[in-house]
Amino acid sequence: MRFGIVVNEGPYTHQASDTAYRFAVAALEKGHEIFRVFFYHDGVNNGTRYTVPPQDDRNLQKLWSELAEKHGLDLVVCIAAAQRRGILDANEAKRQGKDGDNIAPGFRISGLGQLIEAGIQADRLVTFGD
Amino acid sequence: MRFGIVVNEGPYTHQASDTAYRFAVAALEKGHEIFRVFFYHDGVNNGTRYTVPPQDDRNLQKLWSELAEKHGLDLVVCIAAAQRRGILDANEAKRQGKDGDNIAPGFRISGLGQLIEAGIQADRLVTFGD
Amino acid sequence: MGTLHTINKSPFERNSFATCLAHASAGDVILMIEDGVVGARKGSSFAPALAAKLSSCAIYALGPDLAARGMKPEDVLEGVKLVDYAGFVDLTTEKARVCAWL
Amino acid sequence: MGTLHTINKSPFERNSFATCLAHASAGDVILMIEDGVVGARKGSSFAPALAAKLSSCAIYALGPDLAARGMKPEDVLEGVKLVDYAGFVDLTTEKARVCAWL
Amino acid sequence: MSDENRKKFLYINRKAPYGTIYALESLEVVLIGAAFEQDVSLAFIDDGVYQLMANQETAGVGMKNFSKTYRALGDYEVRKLYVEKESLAERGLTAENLMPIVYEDEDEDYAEKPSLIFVDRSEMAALIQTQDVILSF
Amino acid sequence: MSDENRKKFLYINRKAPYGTIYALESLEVVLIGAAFEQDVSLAFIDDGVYQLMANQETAGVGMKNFSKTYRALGDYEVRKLYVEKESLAERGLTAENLMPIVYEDEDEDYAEKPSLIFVDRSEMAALIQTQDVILSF
Repeated sequence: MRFGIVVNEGPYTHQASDTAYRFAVAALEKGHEIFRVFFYHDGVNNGTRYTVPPQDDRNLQKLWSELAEKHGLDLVVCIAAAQRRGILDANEAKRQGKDGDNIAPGFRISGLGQLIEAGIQADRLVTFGD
Repeated sequence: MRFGIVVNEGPYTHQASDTAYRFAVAALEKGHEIFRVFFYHDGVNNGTRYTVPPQDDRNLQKLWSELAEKHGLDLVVCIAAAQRRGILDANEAKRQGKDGDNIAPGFRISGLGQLIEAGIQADRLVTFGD
Repeated sequence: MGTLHTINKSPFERNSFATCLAHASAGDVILMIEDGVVGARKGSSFAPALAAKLSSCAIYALGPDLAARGMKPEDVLEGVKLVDYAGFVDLTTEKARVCAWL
Repeated sequence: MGTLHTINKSPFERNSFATCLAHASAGDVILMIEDGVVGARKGSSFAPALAAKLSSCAIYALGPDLAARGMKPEDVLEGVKLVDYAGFVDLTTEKARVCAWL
Repeated sequence: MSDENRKKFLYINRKAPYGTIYALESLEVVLIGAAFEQDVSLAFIDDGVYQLMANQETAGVGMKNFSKTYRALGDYEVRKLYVEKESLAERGLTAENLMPIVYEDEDEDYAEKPSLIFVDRSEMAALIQTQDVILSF
Repeated sequence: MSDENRKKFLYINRKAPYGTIYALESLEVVLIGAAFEQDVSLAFIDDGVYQLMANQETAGVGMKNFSKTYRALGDYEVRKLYVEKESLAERGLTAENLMPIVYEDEDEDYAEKPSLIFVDRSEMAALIQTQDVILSF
């Protein structure tokens, strides 16, 4: 089956990103396809490469980035939510006149249409949030 | 009186930062002193200069930065919470081997001891959060 | 001097408001802010619990938060007083400590 | 095929769990995850409501979340089944849609 | 777009506005989603009914008042806003406390028709069973 | 430090661990705060009592198990952990479901004494009235 996954909360603060990650791994292990993981609301905070979690804790950004690389996942950060919360890629930084960017490898910034498209294209859309 | 203010949630997602800001303005207008504003949990996300809220909405980071400049406020972002959530100043970026930083003007990164000290030094500690 | 209890959660969504009421002592002040103000509405299923607490505590709601949620002063349970942010500051100074029920 | 309802909130903290139960139709599946698993405990004040729903819906709890909160399988209300993440994935494929009660 | 390619999208709104951003960001999805010409319904359950309150005044809290956007949804072909009666009653609210929200029916000479549909809990449960995609806020 | 300069700090914990970070980050404040030699109490109310559950096993959720830290609090002079009886009962829990948490009393030949103090709701309300600073999580 083809899944769409929605992550609505940032890493660490809520368990949503952890559960979504483990759900995604389990789905891939079962041979399912993941059409897209869409990060909305505070979920956009999963996509900053500036995080430095304690050494004895999991690094959720890295886990997502590595899973994306291994399985060719499409990790999309909502642009409107990202702007409110300070997540930028190089293009956005330039467009907004910011002096740097913080998007993590494997994540891309795009519009809310990508969420609707995931709803249309996926057999099941599964939401994790607060 | 001397106030300590604790902000536990990021801007926009919860109203906590808005309410704390308006409380701080009202306290200053009444002639009270604000010993420190401490940003904990997702509250650290108030301190990134990368935010670009919609033009017709308030810019909470700017509001805090400007209030701090006008009144000499001490805006402290918790270092442990900031590391988990990707808020860095130049020193931290260097120390952690990151290629940039995103701390906003008027905010500084420091330890949790600053929260305890605010509790000790302030006549009233007021918490805003989720 | 007693305690100022702030409650920023809807009593219909979370147990925080009920816990706040259960831990406020006689002579304390309770202030509803943010989504907590929806608990101030007269005629709701929560109103009797709030009304009962009025016999032992002063209860306030933050006016700007009521207005944002489409509530007028006359929609508020009788006995609940309104304050603005300046009044919120005053309440914190009048009590010995602030306890936030999140 | 019916609906898979996921609930990730404690029934003692929020109304989400009660709302989930009230909107799950006969033949639906309810899966407790994250803090929602504390609702699975036998002997709690919430257990009667959950037990009543077992007559019309299959109810599951995510085992890893139970373990994290110090709960063993024998602590769980009779009739509630445990799944792991792979079982969670299977439940989503067996029902026509997933409704998350946040 | 043929009906076969249309999916039924249900947006479930359960949180009050302003205290958290979910109401606003839900509305942003609905507006963008309208361009995809799916079969869209909105549900207002629990504190979500506060999103529809009339007379929202946000100057005092310094936040953007987005309540007028609900009244414009008809222009985006979003015309089915299901409001749960039990949620209103529990909060001491009635239909009269909500904004009037209407759409113009192009099939009936652009007559104004109400977009708010008041349903009880069992009807809301039945509505969920008819959907393809559910987005929760 | 003289008693006059000591303030009474109460940390109120009302959330279950792991579902949100508040329990962990509350503990981090308590540990740092211990160095300031204040008069510290912790309160566990509502779902906060789950923080003290015995046998927490987090390998399956991939998160750090920080429950052992509560058992080390005695070494940091944090020895008053108030647990609300009504909160336990509502959740079908008893004191036996919680971790044993003790401290060594240096005034009594390092005898082990319990740090958990079980109080009812009215006692918890009275405790709040005696505090200088309240931090809520």
